[in-house]
Parts: sequence; C-alpha cells; structure tokens
Amino acid sequence: MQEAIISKAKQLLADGTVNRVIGWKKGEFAYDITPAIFESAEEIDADFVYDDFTSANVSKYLVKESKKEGKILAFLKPCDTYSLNQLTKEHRVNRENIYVVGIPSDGKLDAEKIKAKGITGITGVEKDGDTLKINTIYGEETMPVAEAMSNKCLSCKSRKHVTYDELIGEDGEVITSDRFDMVEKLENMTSQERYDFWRNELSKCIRCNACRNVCPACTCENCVFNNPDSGVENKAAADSFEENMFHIIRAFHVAGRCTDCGECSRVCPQNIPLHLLNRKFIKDINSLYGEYQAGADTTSKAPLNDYTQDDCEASIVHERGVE
Amino acid sequence: MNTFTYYPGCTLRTKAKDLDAYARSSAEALGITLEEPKDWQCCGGAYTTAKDEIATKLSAVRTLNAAKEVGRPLITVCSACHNVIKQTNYDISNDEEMAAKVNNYLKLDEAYTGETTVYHYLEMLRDVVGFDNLKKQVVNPFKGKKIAAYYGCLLLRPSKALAMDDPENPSIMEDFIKAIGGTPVIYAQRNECCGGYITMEDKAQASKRSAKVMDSAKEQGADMIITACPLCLYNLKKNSGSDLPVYYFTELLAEALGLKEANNE
Amino acid sequence: MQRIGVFVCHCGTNIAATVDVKAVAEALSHEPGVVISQEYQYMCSEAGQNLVKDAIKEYGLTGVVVCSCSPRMHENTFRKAASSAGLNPYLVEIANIREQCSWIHKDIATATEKAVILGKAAIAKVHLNTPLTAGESPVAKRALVIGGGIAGIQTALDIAEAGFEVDIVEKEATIGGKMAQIDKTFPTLDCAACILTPKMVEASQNEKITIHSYSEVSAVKGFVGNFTATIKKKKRFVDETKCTGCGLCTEACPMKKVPNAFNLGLDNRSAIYIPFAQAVPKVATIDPNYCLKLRKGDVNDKVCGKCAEACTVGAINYHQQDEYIEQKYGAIVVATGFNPIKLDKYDEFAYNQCPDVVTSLELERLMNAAGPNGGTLLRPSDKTHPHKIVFVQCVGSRCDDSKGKPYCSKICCMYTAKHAMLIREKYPDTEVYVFYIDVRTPGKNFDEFYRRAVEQYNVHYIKGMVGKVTPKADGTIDVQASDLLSNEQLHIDADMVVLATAIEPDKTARPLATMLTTQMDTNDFFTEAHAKLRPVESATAGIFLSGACQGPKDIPETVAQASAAASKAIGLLVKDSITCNPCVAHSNELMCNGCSACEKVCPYGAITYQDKEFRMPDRTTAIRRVAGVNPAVCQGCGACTVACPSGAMDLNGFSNSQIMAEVDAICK
Amino acid sequence: MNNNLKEQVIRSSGVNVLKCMRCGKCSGTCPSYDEMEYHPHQFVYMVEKGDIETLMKSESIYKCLTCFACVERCPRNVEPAKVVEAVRLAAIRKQGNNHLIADNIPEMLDEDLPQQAIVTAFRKYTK
Amino acid sequence: MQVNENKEFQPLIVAFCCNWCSYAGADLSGTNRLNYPTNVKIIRVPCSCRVNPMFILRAFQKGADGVILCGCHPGDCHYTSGNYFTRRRMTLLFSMLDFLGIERDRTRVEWVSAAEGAKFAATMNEFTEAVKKLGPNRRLEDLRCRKQ
Repeated sequence: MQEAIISKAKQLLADGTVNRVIGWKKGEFAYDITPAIFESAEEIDADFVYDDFTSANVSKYLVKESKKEGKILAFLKPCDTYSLNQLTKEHRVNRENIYVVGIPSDGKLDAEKIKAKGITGITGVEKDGDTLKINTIYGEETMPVAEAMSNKCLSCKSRKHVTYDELIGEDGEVITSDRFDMVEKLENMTSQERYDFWRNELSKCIRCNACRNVCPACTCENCVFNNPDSGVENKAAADSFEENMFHIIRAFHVAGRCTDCGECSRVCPQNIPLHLLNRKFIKDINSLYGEYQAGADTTSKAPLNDYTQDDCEASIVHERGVE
Repeated sequence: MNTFTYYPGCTLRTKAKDLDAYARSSAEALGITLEEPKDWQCCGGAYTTAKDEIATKLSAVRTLNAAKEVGRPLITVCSACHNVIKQTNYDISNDEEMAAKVNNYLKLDEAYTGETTVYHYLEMLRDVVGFDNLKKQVVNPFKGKKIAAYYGCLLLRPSKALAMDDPENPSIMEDFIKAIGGTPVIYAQRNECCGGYITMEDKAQASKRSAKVMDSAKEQGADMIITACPLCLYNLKKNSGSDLPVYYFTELLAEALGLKEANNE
Repeated sequence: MQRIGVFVCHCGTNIAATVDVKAVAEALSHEPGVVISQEYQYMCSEAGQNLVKDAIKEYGLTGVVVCSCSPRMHENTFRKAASSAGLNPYLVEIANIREQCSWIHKDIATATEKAVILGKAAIAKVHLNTPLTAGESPVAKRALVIGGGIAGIQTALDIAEAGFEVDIVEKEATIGGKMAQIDKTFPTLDCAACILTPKMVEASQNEKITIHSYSEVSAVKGFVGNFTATIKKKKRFVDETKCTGCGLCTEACPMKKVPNAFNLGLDNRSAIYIPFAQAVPKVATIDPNYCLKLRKGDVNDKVCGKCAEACTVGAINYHQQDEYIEQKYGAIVVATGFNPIKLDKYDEFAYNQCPDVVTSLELERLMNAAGPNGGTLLRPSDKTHPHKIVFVQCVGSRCDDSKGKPYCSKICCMYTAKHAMLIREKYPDTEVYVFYIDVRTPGKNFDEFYRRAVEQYNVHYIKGMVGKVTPKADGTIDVQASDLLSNEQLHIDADMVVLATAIEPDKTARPLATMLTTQMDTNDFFTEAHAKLRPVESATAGIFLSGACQGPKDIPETVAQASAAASKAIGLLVKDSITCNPCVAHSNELMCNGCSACEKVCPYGAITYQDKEFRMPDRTTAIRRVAGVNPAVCQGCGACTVACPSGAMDLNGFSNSQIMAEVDAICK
Repeated sequence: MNNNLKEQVIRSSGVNVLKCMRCGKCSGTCPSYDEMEYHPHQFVYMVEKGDIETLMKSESIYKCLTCFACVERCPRNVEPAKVVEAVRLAAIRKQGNNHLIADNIPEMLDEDLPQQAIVTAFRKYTK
Repeated sequence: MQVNENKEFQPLIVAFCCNWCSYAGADLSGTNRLNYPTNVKIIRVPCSCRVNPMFILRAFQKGADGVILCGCHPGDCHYTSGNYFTRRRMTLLFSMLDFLGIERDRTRVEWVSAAEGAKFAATMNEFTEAVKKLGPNRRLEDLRCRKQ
C-alpha cells in the first residue's frame, strides 16, 4: 500500500494537481507515526510512511492547510473522510483546495497493546492472515492481529469513503458495528456504579488537552476554554469548575458533530475512554431524533440545530427504568 | 384475574341473606370469584366523621388491610358497609394525622395507608363485567317492567369519598336495570335519604321519609323499587305504608341470569 | 472601578413585612463596588426615583441595583430615572424581592436571607453590564380585535374612528356575541337588539374595519408594534362575497332538525343557516355535522344539494376549504367574552332532568320576540304559560373551588330583577319568587331598579337558597328551599325554575393566552397589567383587554372597558416607531469559526455571514468567514449563543459572563 | 359562648365554619328540617358564635339522618353534617348522657329489623 | 448548600426562567401569594434557549443541589422555536449527566406559561422536595477527584 500511495503522491505533485502533500512520517519509534507535509518527491522518498501504525487522522490539519495557496493532497482512510465532510459542512476547510485520495484501511494497530504483551523494542510489523509478526530488536514475536488492533478500529463503523476525488483500491461499505455495546453496558449499571466508573476514569485526567487538540471537531479559532468571556476560561488561578466539567462540556460541544473517529481515546495518555461520552450522545441522538451520522454528508442539519414539534420531553431521562 | 376480596357484612349473614346469596351466585355465573377474608368484623354500620373518633374506624381498617394483604380489591354489596369502608379508606388516604392514629392503635406489620381499592358490587358489574356483557348473559329479561332504582344517601355521598357516580344525577343502577331488560324510572327522591338510620330513634320520621321516597317512585309509574341496602329495604317496606314492592338489586340480577330458582332450592 | 448604588424598596409593607429591608441594605452595602446602599418606602415614587437620580450624580454611579418588585413591573421606571440622571439605562438591574420573595415566603429570617442573595446576584450582574443603546422598530398601523361581541365591536369602532385599520376575528358565523341573545337590558329596559344591531351594521360598513366571521386566530408571532397573526377562516361552504343573505337556501334545506345554537337549542333550524335576522355578515353557513351532503363524506355524491339549487347567485360551495390569512398588526385587543357554565355539577336543581328548569340566558331567548316562542313566555316542556316561576341566584358562583367558581358573577342580581320585573309586567297573574343570598346592586340606578322589582312589581324576594328541585309527574316542579328569615323550609309548586348560572371566560381564552404569552388567573380571566392603574392592558406589551374576558362585567362596564382598550391601542398605533430592545446578540468576529450553527437556529434570519479580512497575530492577513447580527431583526432570544461552539456569539444584557456571575453569586 | 366547647367541636368535626356564606342551602336541602329545632345552617352559625350548649341540649342533634345531602350540596364545602355529629358527640360523651339505653331496645325490635339498625343506633347515640 | 446538623437539609435550587412565560408565571404565583420554598432562586433569561449547559454545570459545581429550567410550552415560545432547541439540548445534557451517574432528579425542565402561577409554585414545591430527598449534591461537584 505504501508504494501505491507514494507513487500517487509523486504523480500528483508532478502533474501540478497539488503543490503539497499531507502524509505521515516516522517519529522516534517505529510505531510513532505523525502527520507531516511534503512538498517534493525527494521529501516523500525520504520520510513518507504508511503502515499498520499509521492511524493519525490528517483532516484537522486541513483547516489551516486548505487556506493556503495551492491545492494540497490528503490521503484519507474511510473514517477520516467523515471528519473532512463535517469540516466542509461547517465551513472550516476549503474543500476546493484539497485533493482527496481515499485509501482503504483494514484496521490499525495499537503499539500499547503489543507492548502490554511484554513485547518491546519494536522495529516493524507484518500481518500474516490473523497473525501479527512483530520484528523487535530482540527477534521476531507473534500475536493475533485482533489483540493488537486499536480499539477504535475494533468497533469500526464504516469502510466507505464519504468524500474523495480519487480512490486507491475498492471502496467499502458502511458496516454494522458493536460500538454502542460499552455504552449500553454502562447504561445498564446502577447510577452509583456509573458514577464510580466515571469518577475513577475522569480522576486520571491530567488536563494535557491532547483529546481536544487531536479532535477533528475541535477546530475553533479560539476554544471556549481560552475565551475570557465564556466564564470557563482555563486560567492558572481558575477554580475547579472548568477542571471538573471539562470533559462534559467538551463532549456537549461536539455532540451532533462528532463523527466517532475515536481519536480522543487513542491519544489519551491516561487511557480514559473519552469516546464513550461522545458515543453516548450519538446513541441518544440516534434513538431520540432518528439515525444521524455526522460527516456522512455536507448538507443535513445537525441534530442540535434542529427540532420537531413532537420531540420527546427532557423528562424521558427521568422516566427511563428505575434502578 | 377476576378474583376479589368480598366483604358481606353482618346484616347479610342474618336478615339480608338473600342480598348475599344472590350476589354470590350471580358473581359466579359471571365468572367472578369472591373470596371472603377469614375473620372480618362488623364495619360499625355508620361512619363517624369525627376526627377524634379512632376506635370506631378500626374494624373497617382491619377489613381493608385484610384485602391489602391478599393484594386484591375489596368488593362490598351492602350500601352501609360500602359507605363506611369507602369513607374510612378515603380519610385514611387523605388525612395523615388520622392514618397515624389508626396505625398506632392497630400495630400492623406494615402501616395501612389506603392501599386497597374498594368497589361496590354495582361498580364491579359496570367496570369489571361490563353492562354490555351482563346484558348478553341475561336469560330472563325484565321486559316491560318499570323499575325504580333507589340509591338513597349511602351509595353516593359524600361523593368525593364514594366517587361511584354523579351524586345528583346517577346512572349506574339505571344502566343496570337496562342491562337486565327493565325500563328504569327516574324520580326525584332516588338519591334522598329514606330515614333508615333513624328508625330506632324516631319511627315517625322514618315513615315520613320512606313514604316520600315510595310516593315519588310510584308517581313516576314504577312497578317496583330496587335497593342495595338492607336498612333501606326494611324501612321502605315496613315503614312507608306503600304497597310498591321493594327488592334487592341482586335478587333481580339472579333472576335475570336464571339463577333464582336454583338459589331457592 | 465600579461604583454601584443599591436601593431596597419597602413597597409599603408588601416587601417590608416579610423582608427586613434594613438588613438587606446593610448586607448589600458590603458587596464589592457598592458605594451606597439605601432603603426607602416606595422606590417607584417620585421621591424614590429621585433618590436614585441624586445618588447617580452625587456618587458618580456606574451601576444601579434596585431590590423591589418584578422587573416586569418597574424595570422601565428605573431605567428612565437612571437615564434622566445621565446613566445608561441598561446599567440598571432589578432584584425581584417582592413577587419572588416577600409575597411567597412567610419566615422573615429566610426571606431576608433570600432577598440578600437575590441582591448579590443583581450586583454581580451589574458589575458586568455594559451601556447599550436602543434602536427603533416600526409600528404596523393595524389592530387585531379577537372576539366580535359588544366589547370587540366597540373597540374596533373606536380604533377605526381614530383612522386605523382594524380586523375583527369572530369564531361564530356572526358578530354580536352574547348581547345579541339578550332580550332587554337593565336598568333602562331598552331592547338589546335595538342598541346593538346598529353598532353591528356600523362595524360592517366602516371602511377601516374588516370582519372575519367564522374565523379563529391560529397563530400569533412577533412583539409589540410588529405582531404577525394567522387567521383561520373556517370553511362555511358559502362564498361570502356572493351570498346576499336572502335565506332561500335555508328554506330549501330539508334538514330542519338542527338544534338552534342561537336560541340555545330551545328550537330547531336548518343545516344551512343564518344565525338570526340581523346577523352581520348576513351570510349563510352550512353546519357540516348536519348537512345531508357533507355528512356523506363525499361531496361529489349526488345527495341533496337543495341549497345549491335554491341559491340564485351560486354562492354555495361544497368544496370550500379552510383559508389562512397572515396579517401584520401593531396592537392586539382580546375580547373573547364569557359563557354560562355547564350545569352538570348542580343537578340537585334538576337542570338535566326537567326542560322547565332553564338558565337565565335561555330565559332571555324564551322571552325574546325573535326567540322560539315569538316572545310569548311558554314552558319548553308543554308550551303552556307558567304561573309560578322561581329564580335561583348564585348557581355555581361564590363557591368553594371544589364546587364551582369562587367569584361573584356580578351580573345575575341585576338581570334577575329585570326578568322578574318583565314577567310581572307582561303576565301579572304570574307569581315570581327570587331566592337570594345577597342582592348586590352597586351601580348607577341599580338598587333603585331592584327596589322597583320588589315594591312596584311585588316580586317575592326570599333570603335563602334552594336545596332541591324535584320535577313531579303532574308537570309541576317542587322547589324545596330554606327561608332564612322566617326560619322555615319552603316547598313551592313552581311551573318554571330559572337558574342564575355563573359565567366563565370562553374556552378559547386559555389557548389564546398561551399564544399571546399573556397572563391569566386560575379562573381563566385575563390578568391586567395592574389591577388599578393599568386595567385594560395585559402585562405583555401591545396586548389589550376588552370586556368580560378580564372579569365579569355588565354591558355599560364592558363598553367602557372596550373604549378604554381602544384608546390604549390607538396610543400605540399613532406612534411611527417604538424603541426596540437593545439586548440583541452580537458576534465576536475574532472568535467566530464561521460554522453557521447560529444561522441555523435563528428564527428571524438575523444572522448573515461574510468573508472578512483579518490581520493575524503573525502579521499576515487571512480571509475568514464570520457571522454578523442585524440588530434590527434580532429579537434577543439567545438560541445562537448556545449553538455557537466557540462562544463567539453572546447576548447583550444577558451575556455568558453576566449569567455565570449570577449563578456564582447565588451558589456562593 | 363557650370557647372550649367551640374549639372541641371545630377540632372534632374538622370543619371551618368561617367558610360559610350563609346561603342556607344546607337547610334548604335537609330532609329532617321539620323535625329539627335548630337547622343545619344554624348549627354552623351557632358553632361560629360558640353557642354550643344550646345545641347540645336540643333534640335536633338526634334528628340528623347523616345523609350528607348538606355536605354534598354546600357551595362552600362547609360540611354541616360533620358539625352536627361533633356536637352530638360532645353531648353523649358526657357521663350518663347516652341517648340510647340498651334495656329499651327489645321493645323496638321486630322480626325484620336488620341488626345494622341497632348497631348504628348504638354508634350514633351512645358512647 | 446549607447543612446544619440539627436542621433538615435545605437544598439550593437554581431556577432559570424565561422572561415571557415562566418568569411571568413565577410573578403570578407571587401575586397570588402561592408559597414555594426560599430554596428556589430564580435567574431571568430572555428565553429558555439562552441557557447554556455550562450555566447548569456551573451551578452544580458551585454548590447548587438542583437546577430547573422553565420555559414557555412547546409551540408557545415567544421567539417561536427557542424552547424546541432547549428541549433537545436539555434532553441530551440530562441524559449525559445520568450516564455519568448524577442523580436524575437533580435536573428538570418544566414548561410554565405566564398564566400558570399555580403550576409554577407546585412545580417548585415538588422539585424542592425531590431534591431534598436526594440530599446534598456531591457527585457532580466531585466527579473528578481533586488532584493530589
């Protein structure tokens, strides 16, 4: 796949379709892949990487990049195209300045999961059917692919590209996933159990803002948490309000806009399952106001900016089964 | 499903055996099971409205609690019992102070605070059996009979507690009469007191009142008058001086259902 | 540095009796920025306002907090005062310590504590208030009058007289209302039709007045000076513009057994009908519940069609549909009137059992020359002359809430005296008894009128109440009642019983109040803005009250109020523009993402986007798409502020930080 | 005027006599009116005045049929029957004031008399 | 939150009321002298849709034990559609709070018209009682342990 992508990138640079490419390059470790801009074939040959650890969603970078001169080439996995569509709908990107090449994805790996098996010194991986061969500085190790798969990919919702100018490989379909299972499991707990769960999880937060910074929906010019008029500004001497409510407010801000890309949980250094908050909103929206997938198109009204006269009352929350 | 706790009351065990027997056999024929609680007591016959009268309310509460324990609604047939039990239940549900006092006396395992639903037998016919269904099961309709329903005071009042029917323009007994094939007679005194309660105190007044009721019914062309109350029946029959026949409504019910012969055998 | 003045009102004892106003002023004086904290008996009085004005000048105040009654009551008063002393009126905040504190609490300690907290919240807010300047919005020069009874007609005539367009919306097929059904009027005994019908005609002929009969107001949007109402013209199956009111159709109609609503069901009419001879508009209407053709469901079916055949102008249209008209209005006058209550709950009076027990309004029809008996008083049951008539007062009025209406219906004592007198005048052989609890006759020439009934016409007034009415087999009615003065229980063998039935607001009033966002009391009478000083205005600006929709009234009172409401409406309509609310949304362009969320939730289309060039911190310039608010169109609901993900959108007067400050002050 | 008695009657009846608007409907509907010396509305009014002893001495307290017509029809929800009962209780609770004497009962009986007549008589007229 | 060992727990209730219906309804309960507890403190907003979920969270975090939001009845919004947005926003917010294990009865939306003074008072009485039963709000205030 990497070869196909690289040759496509070089071709489009060469024929002048685009003047930049956003892709990925290796970091300190083999599994540490980060987005990067390439402006020439040479740069591409030197650093361009696309492998099973390449999960980073580059759409958010396009907010800035698409406003610059010339067209930029972006390789988007199916899930990334939802993010881009949502950004297009909110006028956050200039879609005309982006050349999208859809690339297939059969799921990305989570290095943390491999490391958790006691495998260290990873230099590369190779999929062999259901088995994952891992090259390490200490020799080759194996483990089932499924066990190394990133959580967000395990509950993948779609293999379909919702926007692209060109595709590499065949397009996939929207698939049924079990992504709401954990939300449901929590819903079935008692209120106290849920509280204990979340208190335990949220207490781990170190407010590094990684979730916010990676989120393709969080692209505000100025985040409310930085807005002195919002009343929730993140000041050094601020009281604990923003500290305590950060994740609720953040989840509410992206409600109806979150495409469920799962990046927030992926990047969380404390492994807080933040995506569950977003999924709870998605699940509620689907069941209360009809199925809605943010980013599936660029024209529909976001559920929170819409209503019907027959919407349920808020008391529906109170009327749910008594514990 | 259609099983109810049934409270006959003491008069139905003695002077008003008919009222009871016809009620039971008719219920059975209509697919209703009536279960008598083990040890019920006399309800006291008259409800004392006084807030500082607690002891006189206890026996009714015991009956209500017995029904609560088996988890079924309570059915009564005698108007007086119904009135006493229903008013007791209403007050204990709405007057916390009284409920507390009653429960202090009774020392039940679990306080009784009005949980039991109380129906009069007529309400059971209307709301459980349905007058339309009843009509289908009638074998001896009272065709052409002009029947006057006598509610008296106990079945309807006070309406906020009894809540059976419109206290001034009731229709439940008239609908019952229609169901058994008769023609109801509307007359003004149907919801006025016959003076039954005062029969021991002032017979003359009881006579005067009951005569007024009977005359009013007769004036409107009634062939007979029906009641749910043993005291009314006694008073209307004995003290009114009228020749208009007076029956328990259950007797007509049993007859309409073709059960009267069996009962009398 | 803020310099805030706090003023705590006693409102006589309205506040001071439950809130320790001195303690409140004391406590608030220690709040940051407060430079003066005073209490005074009546802050809204001239002297009270002067306190505020003087303090503004003396202390150079930058903000004013008045702890008093609801801002809905006097916010404007204090804003004006501040303004006249040179302080921007929007630097004034009200802490509502009357309606929302002293009037609902009893314990002085806790009420005072709450008042202090409410004061602190207002101070916290005023710290963040900014000076605002109000714009202006035009006034639509047209009034809407809802209800076409005597109240609505009078209001419309007065407004039209002043030169403004008026639309009357009447739900029945004709205007005229209850007064059209009345026979004679007290205390002068002149005929109601003789004084009403000329006014009806005048209304229909006035060029400024448009009458929408058989119509309802189905939606009202907007605000004072700028309401938009949707009027539903119900399908009457007759083209109003063609129908001449000749009545040939009503004669041709084979369905003659329709209860005549105008005569309260005392006789019958045809399925196609003109309510009464002087109806305005005099246009036929088909009652679809009775029309043989329309009841079929398929109008193309060849059933009947007699009315269409009879009509010489081709006005009948079985295919007619409801029509909706949208119109802009500057002012709205509510004149929805009253109805007698249903008597189902009072069947001890045998109303449902005996046709000869009637309501007073039914008696009006029975005595009216255009009524079912051509003006001869006959019993409905057997059309014989009644020789003994009993009137029962206060049926359903003055009751405990659980039993009926708690208020006095006000008009019954007088119309009963009128009825009694008219009957004795016309049928001297008829005995008339009136059972009363009190005879209430405050009004010019009213008590004299009642005395005439007693002294001149020998009507038997008996103090006591009827307990039971018993129809007897011989057709007479036994009326059992107490005579409190002679201490006996009476039985009267009457031929007719007339019940002075309580009156209640029309059932359409409550949904209308909700539509207009006006207040109503628990009895569904519209609440006036001030019980004494603003009796014809509702608390919602631009909505006025006319007639019995505001409380029981007789005809002269109704007409007086109708004219008063008209003059208030005219006072509004003569203005070319009114000051509009400066509390509108605004967008912080530096924060705006250009995402369009605000635009999608704005009900007024007040938000538009444009690409603007911005200098970025790195000295480059960038073109960004940003939202802008049109302050003349924005009404200040704030929907956009919450939809905005970045918090760029905020609302003047109710900004995020202001509300947060209030929350913090309350929760401290 | 006997304030203790008045208080007792008001407490026992649970009736707020001040709600009465003196329309007399209770007395207009009472089936025992002619048998009573003091009528339902007078009970309410006299309790308000505190004139309880007069009522206690009157035979009227035994003439009420407890038919609740006055309770049902009172426009002000005053419940005069409860006042009558409270006054009666105040009377019969006094030592030796039982209105029904057991020894007198047999002669009142007849073969059809339902026992509820006897039970209620005891309940209403004795302590 | 005012807790006194000997005294009954007195919850702090913040009520956001829209200016046109509910605030007027609250005034009407005052005019009609219909009591409700002093625990309730009203904040006036132009429309229920002005209430940002942040305000509600802020109130809880600062010590409120219950927050109620009152607006015009659906269909009767002075601004045509504001309360429809409110309804969706609050439904989702309340559902999220429930999901986080916050007691459901601490939040409520009630539609109170300007004519419903009695309903306003009754609602406030009920709501205060319900919150009283729950006791002080600790969960939301402490959703995140204080950092060490």
